[in-house]
Amino acid sequence: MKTDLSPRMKVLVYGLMSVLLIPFVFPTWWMVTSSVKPISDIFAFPPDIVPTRFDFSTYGRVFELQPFAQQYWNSAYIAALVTAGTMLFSSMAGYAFARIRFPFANTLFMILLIGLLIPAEVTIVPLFQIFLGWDMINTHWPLILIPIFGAPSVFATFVMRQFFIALPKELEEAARVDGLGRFKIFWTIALPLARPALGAVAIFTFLHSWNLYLEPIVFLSSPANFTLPQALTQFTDAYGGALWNVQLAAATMTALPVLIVFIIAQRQFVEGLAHSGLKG
Amino acid sequence: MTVAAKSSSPPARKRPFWTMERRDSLAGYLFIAPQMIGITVFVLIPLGLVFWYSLHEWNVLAQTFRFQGLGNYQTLLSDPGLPQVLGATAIFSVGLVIFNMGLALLLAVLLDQKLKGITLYRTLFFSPVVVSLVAWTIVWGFLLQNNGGINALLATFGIEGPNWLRHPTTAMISVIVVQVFKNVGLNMVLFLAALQGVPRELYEAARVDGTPAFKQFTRITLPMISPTVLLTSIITIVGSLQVFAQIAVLTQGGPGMSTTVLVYYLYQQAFQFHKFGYGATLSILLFVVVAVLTFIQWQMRRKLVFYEN
Amino acid sequence: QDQVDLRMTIWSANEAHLAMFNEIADGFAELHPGVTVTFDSLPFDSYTTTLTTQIAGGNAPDLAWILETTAADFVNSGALAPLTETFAATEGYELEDVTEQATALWRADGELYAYPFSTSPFALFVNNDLITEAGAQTPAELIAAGEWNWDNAIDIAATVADTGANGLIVRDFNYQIWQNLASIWRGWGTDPWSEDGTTCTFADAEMVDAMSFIHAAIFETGAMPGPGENVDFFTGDAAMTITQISRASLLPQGDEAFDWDLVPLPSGPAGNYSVIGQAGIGAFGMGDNVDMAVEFLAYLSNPENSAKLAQFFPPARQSLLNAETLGTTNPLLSPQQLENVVVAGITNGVVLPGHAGFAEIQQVARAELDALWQADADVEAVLTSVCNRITPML
Amino acid sequence: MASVTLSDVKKSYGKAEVIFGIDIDIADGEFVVLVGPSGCGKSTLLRMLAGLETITGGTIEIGDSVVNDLEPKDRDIAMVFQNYALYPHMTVAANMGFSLEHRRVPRATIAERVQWAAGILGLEPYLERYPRQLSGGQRQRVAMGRAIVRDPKVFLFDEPLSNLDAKLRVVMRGEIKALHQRLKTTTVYVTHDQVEAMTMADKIVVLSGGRVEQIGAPLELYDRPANRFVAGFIGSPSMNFIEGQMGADGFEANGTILPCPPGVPVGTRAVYGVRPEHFTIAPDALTAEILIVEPMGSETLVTMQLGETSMIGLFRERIAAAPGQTLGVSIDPARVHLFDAETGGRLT
Amino acid sequence: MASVTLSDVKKSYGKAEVIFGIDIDIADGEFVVLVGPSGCGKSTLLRMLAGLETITGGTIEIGDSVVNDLEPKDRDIAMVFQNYALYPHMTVAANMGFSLEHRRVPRATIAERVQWAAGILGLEPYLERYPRQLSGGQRQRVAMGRAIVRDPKVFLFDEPLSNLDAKLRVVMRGEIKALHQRLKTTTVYVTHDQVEAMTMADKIVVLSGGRVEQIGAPLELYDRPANRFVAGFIGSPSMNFIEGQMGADGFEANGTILPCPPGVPVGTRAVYGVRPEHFTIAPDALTAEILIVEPMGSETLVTMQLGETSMIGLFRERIAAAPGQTLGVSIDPARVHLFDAETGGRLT
Ligand SMILES: Nc1ncnc2c1ncn2[C@@H]1O[C@H](COP(=O)(O)OP(=O)(O)OP(=O)(O)O)[C@@H](O)[C@H]1O
Ligand SMILES: Nc1ncnc2c1ncn2[C@@H]1O[C@H](COP(=O)(O)OP(=O)(O)OP(=O)(O)O)[C@@H](O)[C@H]1O
Ligand SMILES: [Mg+2]
Ligand SMILES: [Mg+2]
Repeated sequence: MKTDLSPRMKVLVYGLMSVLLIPFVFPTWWMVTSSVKPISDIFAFPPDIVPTRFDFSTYGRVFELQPFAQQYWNSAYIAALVTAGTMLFSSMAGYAFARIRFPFANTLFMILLIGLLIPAEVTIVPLFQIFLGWDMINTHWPLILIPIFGAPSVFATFVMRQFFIALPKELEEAARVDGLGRFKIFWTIALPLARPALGAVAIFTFLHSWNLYLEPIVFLSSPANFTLPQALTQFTDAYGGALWNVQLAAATMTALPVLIVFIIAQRQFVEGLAHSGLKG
Repeated sequence: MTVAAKSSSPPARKRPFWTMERRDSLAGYLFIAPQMIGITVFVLIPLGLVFWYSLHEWNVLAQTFRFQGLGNYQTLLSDPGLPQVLGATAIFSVGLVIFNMGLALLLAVLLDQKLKGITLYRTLFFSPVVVSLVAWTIVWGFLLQNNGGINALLATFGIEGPNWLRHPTTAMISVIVVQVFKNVGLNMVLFLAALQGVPRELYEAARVDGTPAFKQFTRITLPMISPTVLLTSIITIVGSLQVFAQIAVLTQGGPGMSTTVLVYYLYQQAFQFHKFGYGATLSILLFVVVAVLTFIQWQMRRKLVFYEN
Repeated sequence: QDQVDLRMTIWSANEAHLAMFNEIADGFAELHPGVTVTFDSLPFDSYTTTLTTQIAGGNAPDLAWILETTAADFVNSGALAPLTETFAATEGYELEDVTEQATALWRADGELYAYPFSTSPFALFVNNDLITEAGAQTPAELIAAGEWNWDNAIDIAATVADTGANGLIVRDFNYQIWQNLASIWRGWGTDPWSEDGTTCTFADAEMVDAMSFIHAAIFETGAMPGPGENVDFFTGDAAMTITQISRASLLPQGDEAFDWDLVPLPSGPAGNYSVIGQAGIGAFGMGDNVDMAVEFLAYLSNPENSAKLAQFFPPARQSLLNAETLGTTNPLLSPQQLENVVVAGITNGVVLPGHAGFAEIQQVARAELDALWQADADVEAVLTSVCNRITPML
Repeated sequence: MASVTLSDVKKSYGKAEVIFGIDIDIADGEFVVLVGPSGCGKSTLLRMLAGLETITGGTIEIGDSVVNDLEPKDRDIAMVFQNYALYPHMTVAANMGFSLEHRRVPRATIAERVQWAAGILGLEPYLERYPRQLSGGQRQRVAMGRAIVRDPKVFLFDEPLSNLDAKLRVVMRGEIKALHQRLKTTTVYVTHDQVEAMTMADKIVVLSGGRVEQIGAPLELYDRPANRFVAGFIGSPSMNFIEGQMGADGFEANGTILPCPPGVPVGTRAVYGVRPEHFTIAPDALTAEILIVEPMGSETLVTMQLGETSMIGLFRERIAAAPGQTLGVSIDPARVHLFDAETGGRLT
Repeated sequence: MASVTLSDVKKSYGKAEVIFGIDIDIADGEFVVLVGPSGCGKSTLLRMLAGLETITGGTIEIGDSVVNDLEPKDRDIAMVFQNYALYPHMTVAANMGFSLEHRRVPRATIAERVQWAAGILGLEPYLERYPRQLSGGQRQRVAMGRAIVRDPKVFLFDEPLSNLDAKLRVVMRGEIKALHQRLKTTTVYVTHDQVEAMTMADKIVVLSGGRVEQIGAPLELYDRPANRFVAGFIGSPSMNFIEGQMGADGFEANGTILPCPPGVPVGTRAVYGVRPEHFTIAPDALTAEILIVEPMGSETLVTMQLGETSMIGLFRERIAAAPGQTLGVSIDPARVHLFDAETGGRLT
């Protein structure tokens, strides 16, 4: 279907896409513009599409009310660690399931897939007990370890497995003849070639970790340890009411970098998924 | 040089224990070890514990933790709220999957065109995925009010919109739609990738054969990307059974019980009503539902999905 | 003395609150070297979830803020440490200064299990500009005339609503938190269940009358905004709102300011009444440092610190309930308003309805009551079915 | 069936010109093969014929109508793609019937046509199979079946045999040829294999860099290539070329004198061309040093040094000589080609 | 360099037996080609030699040691894969040096060896390129370079030329041959192209269905195929076969009498084999009806009907006759092959 469209079709497609875009873009637009509106304008009805009065002080207040820079760093480094860890362990497991023949491989893979089926709410209490036993409450460890081994990592393993299945077998055999052992083959041949799939996995994992909500709230208690989605809930006035404009400014700052990363990486992302032959 | 095989077999040699196969198997286990250990500790053991809790009467506040065998499961069977909850869950999941997949597919097809600025469109359609859930839901709650933006828009066309979040049907639709708009970008990207994997000669052959565009879509595109459709539908169904925050903010399960889906009900029982044992039982039910649905889909794949190898 | 770290969960993340609490904690630490108190801010929306997870996970905090809706659950569960003895033994505590009325919700069998640090009466904020514009009498005028009752109040709201603005908002009710409607139905002298909590009275005649009154105000006269309509009094869009006085800080200033007033709840068929909302602090009984936690709570709620708390949270102590004390921390309110509304409200106020297992009852009733919020609802039938559903839980 | 006429057909992608004005006349029923090195524009030309690429200049006529702006489906052509482009999710029968489904052909007729095509191509046993269950040659046949069921005016083939192995290629070549003889449909066939071109074509069009080098019957191209490019392209192994100049006794190149036909003035700088199969063994003629001997059963391929040039000779006999020995060879002047040293054009 | 000995080598995948006990002796420095139809086990055999597949029976010796349980890296072999298996993320130099890096060879030595191999293969200008920036032939050369840098005892090639086009295949064939002449490393080469087998091999092993059909020098196989299978497999176009029986005047088949060598008793049922290139035109001999004529320049391929059998003849002359006309052909009895009708074994 990737053929040049006739001019009439082009207009049609652009038109359709632009209309469809409204429900996708309006809330974000509202978020961004409201973050620079005085609070009384935010709920004005009908809403101003373009703000009439600007109040940029909200962005300053974000940093005054919370250790926001610290929280930003927390989110960033946790997401980075989770992404790196997932990429490593999932590609290892994905590689083995795709490429190495060992007894019970299929059974083990099925067991692994259970991880994909469990909502976070279901296991949060036992996990809390486990981490309490390890004395890791109010540390970042749960937020790093659970995603690396939980549902998103299983999805990543699945993607990596699909990718490695499609990778030409001869490359590895050439490497074996060239004198490499399994791990070296994985590390120097398979992994560098898995870049596109790794890219897709990285974006998925990063997004998941970046947006994690339930776990931080349950596991973290001091503001200096908070992550961004959790920090967003903390912008309140003296009576617990939400400081909407400040909260939205923080939300904007939370979303923008990820959006920018997506803009830059989206081709890699789409192609990575295309290459990984993501099939059931 | 003769063709016939030599009759004398070579002298029997003792094979070393670490044969090539065994060494390779060991490597395989070492490779999956981190993930398998992780899954055991962070998924399987917790799941086992949840099952263990479900055999108890556990009131968190009252500190009661009493073994009662299958008592919670009996409660489950006679729970008057449960049929409604399961019904709502089914409607929600089915509606969400259909709408999500349909929209994702439509967007993917549109975004697969060779057009200027298509990257910008892709990014914009994807953007809700990265927007904070809180902000997203607030805006939609605001738009969906009786006197909100959507009805104001409808009014300009002379349509009197329903009170979206206050009627069982429209509340369900609203919750689904808000959820779909937030996350459809992910499926869209998956479909886009799948579409790009369809060999373009197939379309050229179809054009030469005179296949109309719509038929090209239904008869070539859809079957060719059916494995991805299956996979995304599994992921989406599993995901739909886990949707919680949107419902909590938009409808709190109402009106009536119309949007109280299983995971929300579970949350209420465990965390609001402090009935942890029963909550654990509902967790097990949820897990079983997810597993069974996934299993059914997986079984249907042979019929509905086309595989190249 | 050994090093002791006390942890207290709160749902405020406000800097000023934290500063005040830390100041009190520092004061306590001076008296008890080696004791530190940290305050964990949990988001309000998921406060109970998180607190419950921590308790279930075996990591209960030493102290916690407790919502009035869960008060009965916590107090009756045995999870909290008894306070009366320690409080009584604390020098200068003056336990009798804490009113009986205010602690009713936090007692079980006469024993106090949590201290109500915030006791806030429900009252009516009024937008006189909108009302005079609509040509109605203001509540102040009606009070002066001795005619401040619900019929007149709702007429004002209906008159204003006819002009295109909104009438009366029960803040935070949102057709979900139905217990806030107590601020109306208590005027009919009714409650969802009997005093001992065993009989459902939702379907009693007074309740039906009260609910019919509310239903008519919503669907017939439009005096109250309907379900699914979010309107904010404090942006100047409505004539009146029922809320707690602490919301005075939301009143707009400068350009947006309007002529506002704060008046007590109107009288109903059953006469005058007051309603208060509360939040308490409890010490968990299962920790290692229970005694120290209870001691801290005693310190936190002694007269001196109660006065500090009063700048944000209306106190439950009789001695602090006067216009002077409250006036220093609520500069927006006139002494007369404080006296008539706040002091009188807290003194006479009855807390919102509560019950063991309230969360579940609340949800079930909420679901049933959704049927009431339709224009053609049969009030009595709906209330009867509410009773049918919740009676097994009482 | 119809004739096809290309007049001054041009194509550019953006600024890059790819086809520089091509004229080809194809008669009704003719089998025309387009050959040329990779990237010369064969596929592009074929796809323009099919309507899969727009043309930027000139006109294409099929039958009597100009089809420049017609959609592929309205041109009444059928195309066989290099990798067959079979619909992997449809059975063989469905693949073949697919194009008819959209032309409101009754079901019964479709079945009949499919049966007919399957009969011709020996595909009856496979009608219910999926493409993945077929061997390469069978898939190729299905692709042809898909093309013939519709009975189009023109067949277009884009390197249909290049994915097959050598033996199968020979077989399928025969089948396509036979099919054409049977249906007599005008056919345009792209390949870069010159054996295919030679054996199948009524007429060969040699393309290079987006231009036509020569059009003619296969033997015409073999015997009288219009220029050095065609000479080197047609024939396998390729023609040997030596640069030099005309002398009085023959062609002077690197210190050897080679026999050559008359008619070219002495002193002309030229390129001398001789095909490997046009050497014969003759002890008293030219002496060549043997470099490599490759026996192939009935023939022997010898790489040899003649003067300072290395040449390949193809002999119809076994040659026992080993590398390093010498061999006497002769060249029939009548079979020698001379090309202009600069333009590459044919001189004789 | 080393000899290679396979004794009774077997392989089964689960229950499916694929190789049924094969014995091959390869002398030091020999160039052995494995040929056979698709699926006959060529690759499997090669991969067992390499250590990429375990063997289920028998022994493989390289040099003097049994290597059955050795890892590929410990066998000191080098392998060139069908699609080259170049590491796409490494430069040409890195690809070639890669195997040395893992053998603790000093950097300087690696660079030197890579330079040496690149020199031999003419790859110097491309050392810093990535495989995707190379043409097919260049990639093929890099794959060979990767194999030779290590100076292994044995080279293994699995259809290294099958992805190249016809012209390039001829060139690369020459290069591999030259390389072998230069390095004299023992080589096992798999192909299904019998031209490659004929021109390159010192010794050809013909496999079919997991068994050895014949082992011998190329011309030996061409001249005296051990059985019908080998006869049909070696030579292109394939040998023509006719079933019939020995008569008094020659071979009787479908109503024709064909000339045939003596030595087979009259009345024996047999299969008569004659290669297309062993027909000659002789007006007064056998009369064949012409079915298809395919001129290829110096040769002409004619499909003709002899009695009731259709045969292919390859003639060294132009044949002007059209399909339907008749052609007089003769067969030299000395070049005729006779095979047992049942076992397919050679009779003469
Ligand atoms: N979409 C395109 N954009 C730009 N240039 C193109 C495009 N398609 C083809 N070309 C160029 O047009 C020229 C002709 O391409 P074409 O595919 O017709 O070659 P070909 O003769 O079929 O080669 P091959 O034998 O390799 O298939 C090439 O130089 C190619 O790079
Ligand atoms: N992993 C496997 N499991 C089962 N059977 C296999 C496996 N690999 C190969 N075979 C079978 O072994 C036989 C020989 O395969 P092999 O690849 O060696 O053939 P080949 O001679 O190389 O064929 P080709 O010329 O097509 O490459 C085939 O019948 C094949 O189906
Ligand atoms: Mg092409
Ligand atoms: Mg093979």
